[in-house]
Amino acid sequence: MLLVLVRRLGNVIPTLLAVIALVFLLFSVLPGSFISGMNEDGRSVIDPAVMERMRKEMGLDDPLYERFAKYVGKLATGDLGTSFRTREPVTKLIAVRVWPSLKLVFAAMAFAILVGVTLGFLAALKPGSLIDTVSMVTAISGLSLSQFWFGLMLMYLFALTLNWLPSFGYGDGGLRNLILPAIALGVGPMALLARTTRAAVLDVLNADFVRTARSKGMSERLVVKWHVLRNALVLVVTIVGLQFGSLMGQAVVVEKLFAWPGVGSLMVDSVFQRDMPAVQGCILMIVLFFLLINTLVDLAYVVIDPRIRYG
Amino acid sequence: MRKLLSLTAVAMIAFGGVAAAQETPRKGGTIRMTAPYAASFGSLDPHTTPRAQDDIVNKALQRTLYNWDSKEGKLVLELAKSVTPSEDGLTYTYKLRDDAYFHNGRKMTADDIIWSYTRIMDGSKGYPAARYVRIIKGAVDVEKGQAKEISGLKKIDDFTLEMTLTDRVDPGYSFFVGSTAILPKEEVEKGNYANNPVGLGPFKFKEHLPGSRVVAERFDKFYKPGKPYADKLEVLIMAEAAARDVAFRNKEIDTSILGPAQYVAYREDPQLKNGILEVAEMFTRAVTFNHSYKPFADKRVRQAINHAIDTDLIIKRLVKDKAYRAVSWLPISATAFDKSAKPYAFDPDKAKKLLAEAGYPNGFEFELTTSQNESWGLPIVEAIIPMLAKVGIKVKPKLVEVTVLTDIAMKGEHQAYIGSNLTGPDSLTTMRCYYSKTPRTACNYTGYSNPAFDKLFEDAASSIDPAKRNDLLRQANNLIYDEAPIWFFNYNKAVLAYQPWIHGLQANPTEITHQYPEDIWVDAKSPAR
Amino acid sequence: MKWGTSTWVGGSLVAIAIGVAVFAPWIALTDPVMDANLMNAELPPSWEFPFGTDAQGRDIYSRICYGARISLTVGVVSQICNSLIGVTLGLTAGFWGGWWDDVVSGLTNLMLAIPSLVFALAIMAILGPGLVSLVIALGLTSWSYSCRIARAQVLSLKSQGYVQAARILGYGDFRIMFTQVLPNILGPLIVIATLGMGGAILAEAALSFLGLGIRPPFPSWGSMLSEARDQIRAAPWLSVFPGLAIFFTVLGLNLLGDGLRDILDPQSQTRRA
Amino acid sequence: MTAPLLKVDDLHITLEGDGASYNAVENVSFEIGRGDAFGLVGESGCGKSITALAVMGLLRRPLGIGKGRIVLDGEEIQNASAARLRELRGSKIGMIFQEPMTALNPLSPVGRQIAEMFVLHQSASWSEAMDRAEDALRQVRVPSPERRIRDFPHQLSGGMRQRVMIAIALACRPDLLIADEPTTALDVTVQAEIIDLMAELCAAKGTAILMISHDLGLVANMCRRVAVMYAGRIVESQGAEAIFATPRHPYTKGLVDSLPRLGERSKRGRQRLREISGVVPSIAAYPSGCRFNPRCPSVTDICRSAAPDVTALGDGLVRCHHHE
Repeated sequence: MLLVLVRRLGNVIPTLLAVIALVFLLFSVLPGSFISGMNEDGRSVIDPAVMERMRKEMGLDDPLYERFAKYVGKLATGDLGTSFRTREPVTKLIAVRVWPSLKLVFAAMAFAILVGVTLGFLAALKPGSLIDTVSMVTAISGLSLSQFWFGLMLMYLFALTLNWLPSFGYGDGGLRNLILPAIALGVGPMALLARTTRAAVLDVLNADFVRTARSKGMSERLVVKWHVLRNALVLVVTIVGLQFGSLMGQAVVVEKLFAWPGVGSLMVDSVFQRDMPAVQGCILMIVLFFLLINTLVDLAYVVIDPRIRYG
Repeated sequence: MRKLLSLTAVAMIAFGGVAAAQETPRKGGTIRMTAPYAASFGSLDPHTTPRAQDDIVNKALQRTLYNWDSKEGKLVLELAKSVTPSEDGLTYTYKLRDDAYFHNGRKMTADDIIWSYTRIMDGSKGYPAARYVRIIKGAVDVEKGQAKEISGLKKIDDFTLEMTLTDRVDPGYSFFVGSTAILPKEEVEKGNYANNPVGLGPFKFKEHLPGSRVVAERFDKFYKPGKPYADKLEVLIMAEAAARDVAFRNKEIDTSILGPAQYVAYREDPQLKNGILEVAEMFTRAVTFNHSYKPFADKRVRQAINHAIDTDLIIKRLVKDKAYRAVSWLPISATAFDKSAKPYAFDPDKAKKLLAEAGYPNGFEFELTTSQNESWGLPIVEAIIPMLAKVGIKVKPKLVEVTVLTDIAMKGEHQAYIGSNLTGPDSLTTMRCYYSKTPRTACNYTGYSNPAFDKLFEDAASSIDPAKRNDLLRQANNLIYDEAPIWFFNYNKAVLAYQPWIHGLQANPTEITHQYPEDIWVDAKSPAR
Repeated sequence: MKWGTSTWVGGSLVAIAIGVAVFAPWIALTDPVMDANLMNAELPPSWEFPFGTDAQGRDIYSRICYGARISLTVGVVSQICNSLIGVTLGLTAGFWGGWWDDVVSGLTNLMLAIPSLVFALAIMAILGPGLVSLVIALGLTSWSYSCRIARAQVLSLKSQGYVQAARILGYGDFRIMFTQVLPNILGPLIVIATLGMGGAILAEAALSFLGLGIRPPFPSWGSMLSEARDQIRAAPWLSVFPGLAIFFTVLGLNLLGDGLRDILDPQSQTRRA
Repeated sequence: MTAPLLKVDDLHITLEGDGASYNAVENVSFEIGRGDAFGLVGESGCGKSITALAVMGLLRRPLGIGKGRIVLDGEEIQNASAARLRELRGSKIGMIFQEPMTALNPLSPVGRQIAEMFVLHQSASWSEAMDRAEDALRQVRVPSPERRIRDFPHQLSGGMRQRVMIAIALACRPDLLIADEPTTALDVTVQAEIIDLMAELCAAKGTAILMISHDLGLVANMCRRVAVMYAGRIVESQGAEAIFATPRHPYTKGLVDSLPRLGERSKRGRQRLREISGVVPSIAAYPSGCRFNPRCPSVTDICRSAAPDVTALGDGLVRCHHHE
């Protein structure tokens, strides 16, 4: 277990460093001034003299390598820099967004796993049946939908027409506000999981050991329960991990649409306001989440699959 | 005394209510406003932010020395009871309110104003509001670090303040801006002000969920008796128009800002059409010609373009009537606006004639820099292209980010660009954009220079008599319209939709989302908890 | 679903989209940019304007025809970029190994760790909206799959001694890569690219929604859909038709990708991602 | 002679595909007595494995029983209900598969996989079943079974895994053990051990064996009777001794000739082992007439036009126009 963790960390840290360097480089070549004359609403104008002073104050005129060294040095102490926009530490800006983001991501993933894996299973147990066709058509349609479009449709249907759920916002942070954005975000992974699960279960159902299980005189239900489930799970977990990890980043569209106060919406907002430290911070947060989830998935493998421990 | 005051207030409310007897403001309830311009608030420390979005909250939590009275269309004193300008128009003596309390219970005094303005001038912080305070004598010295105190601000007593200016301007135009709010020193110095703002406003801060909302509660010691009416105020962030539409129809928010498409839909809806507030904002949308690009140096070419574009059609069809046709540089709400002004007629033949006279019988080609803004960006350009093509002018659109548009304009790298220009509330500042001594980096993006205009402008700037100044500005404004340094497109019509249970909204031409929440009340039909 | 069905249905949908794109000038009724006539703004579908008109009075049907060119260009070009980058890196990494392999696998991890939408968003923010920036943003951000496949194939051929044999025959490295290795991974690559195209078209729509997609003069489906989102109720045809165009094209690409996978890459049942 | 344990009579197995239906196995009949050992031999693809699966009731679409009877211990099972078949599997018939690597669930400890048998068929509790699994492991001579029951398949060698398979198959003392190429994937040295173990245990428990293999030598060693299958049909059936001594069918002759025989090596000198040329035809492309005719050294015209009938020959039978 520990070995896997150590090996994994040996992988994570260089990746993280590379991301930091890449993001820093990308945003250092950003054209146009970082705080421009016009705001997102195209209104108030900032004094050029103020801009000049702020550039100096923030050390933006220093050479690139110096700035990078400074940035990494600060990062090491957990300091993501100061937001151009609010003059607050970026860590603080992001910290308040993490919890809503996690909530949304977990809810979306729960939806995706619940619906996707179930659909995939049902489809695989009766390949070629009506339920198989319906599940797979659902899945492939889910993969072909534009996310914001789907979200908007959910809003119209469940908020406006049926009046079951609030259409937007964080509310009191309860489940009611969470449902629609979670479904909108989860539909993509749901579709992928349905397809992966189906393929995985079919794979397992054709495996020799399932034939062995049948030759033991086991009912199909027990065959699935004792032998198929866990083996299919191993195959599904990889996809769950990859999807899960990238979900915080995928959430930008849904968060913007539903006015959900997550990391993604902070990032889009910061992009438009040229708030470089905040954007960098958000990307790092998203990457960190990805790496964390994938480390967890690796550990999960150790639990699920005995071959990993020794192999 | 206090009792007497409130009695008067009650009497006034009663009088005001004569016209609509049922409209006795209800106490209590929750106001749910929307912040439509971005997916978050920048900061709740008003000094650090120049954004319209943030001022929506500031209007509830904070107060400035002046306010804009939308009914009268002029600046009024807010934190002072009276003001006396000196003979030379440079020194103003304010009698401050003695009943204004910060949310921490302390009474505001002249010291708070001095401290707040001095903080804004902290050169090391580069507060965006510094440009407004710079009109006070000695403020720039503080900014440069050469002085600790602004010499032009003098405390006579706790409730008397003397302000000396560098130039003869109306300080109201500076000190009604939200980012010049008066803050309590002791709260700011605690170091966590942006997360726990304490102000003078009618509502006191309760909660900020970044990216989602700000919640504020009624402040009982607010200085306007009987106000605010509502117990609670929520400002909900909703940057996505389509989602806002759903939320508004679903009665989850009380106000919403409408884009052109929704404006049409709401106007046609039998229920929603009763809840629409419209105002001509102080923004003039225009294509700004760069007069150093040769064809545009000729007035006839510029006029020809104004004749060649069917502006009314664009406004009607494309902007969906969500704009007022521009008939001058100054907006409708400006006092120097000439109400008899006539727009350029749509007349392609005349345009062709003017072009021929100017030496371009076969037209010419120019590059039009534009952003993607739906009201003053690419869609408008796309509509112009075929119209100008008919008189032989070929337009090549060049798309840039909104944020770099001004950079380009300042550097004069454009041949022409389309944008939205702030043209108020101070008409003198607005007209300065065509003064030949104004550099391109300030706002003379056309590079315009005309001695006749300069004369009018200088006279207006130096006249003390408001009526005379107004008259001169009107002449200057009309001259500019005839000179056509730009294509006059429209003044924005800001449209705010509101639910039937919301009352007391103002049609604020400086920014329609900036409401005075102490005047707003919700009746019992509101579904808000 | 049988592979045959999905290949046929998907292939037909994609063929229609390609046909529309290629023959746009002939099947479109009007010019998608210049034929703006504000007198005709926002008309519902009719005989004259089969899909209605937009805010500028342009025929939506014609814009969708031309939009097919842009959306498919985005899909095809970005996937060609991704394949080229991925294959080149994967082949060379597997082939030469050593530090270069470490660098490439580091890069692959990097690309996997940054969700491609986030990466594309950052690139679009820097380059500004437009077709070229979009193709760059989408073409640089999802090559990790093709890279992995190429690398794995090289390693497996290496272990089987092919590479050694080819070297003994005096073949150069690149000759071996392109004549021995590439043909073996063409199948999976085509599958990945096909599915990736659908992803790219959807990403274009998402970026348009965020305000960082393609902007006219020429219409892309994503920007048409995104711009019409305020008017779903008032003028549904503005969004319905671009929405359907995206849906069916992406659906077609996904189905085709699935079908091709069964034909070209049969052993990868569980690699469905 | 008492009634046989298993009687397969005129079995046809059909394969549905691409709108057509083929007979993958045709006209197969054989009998196995109690405690008897019967061998089924042929190259891969000749239909021997699916015959075994048919007996187990494990044929899955697109394969299915076309016609014929399978009688186990007096009970016709070709049309038995799924539930009845499940009862029979494991308790009356056990089966060992070729690939011990994949025939065991990689994620489940081997002890548990044995114990399942007791839980399924003898309603044992799990703890009881685990104890008995340990015993079963001991019986198949797995060293230190108390530790091994917790091991996962990947921790065992191929031979050990096959022992586990035998333990599973014989756990409930079935009347019949079907061994489908039980040693093919194993090292030669291990093969003999496994075969001996199987023979020994079956003898001890009175279990009959249906041995399926491509290796005529192996089968002949272990079984009393042997049937040779080719392209879905039984082409010859005889006693084990006789089939070596007097193979009647050219295919059987080919098989016999391809075996290395220690005693005859010197006689044949350095002559290479003979192989049968050509490959087994695919189900969809069975030739007309005798299905062996394209590969047969003594083919004549009749072989191409008419399918040969079964000819009874003393103790056995043969399906050839030119049997000797």
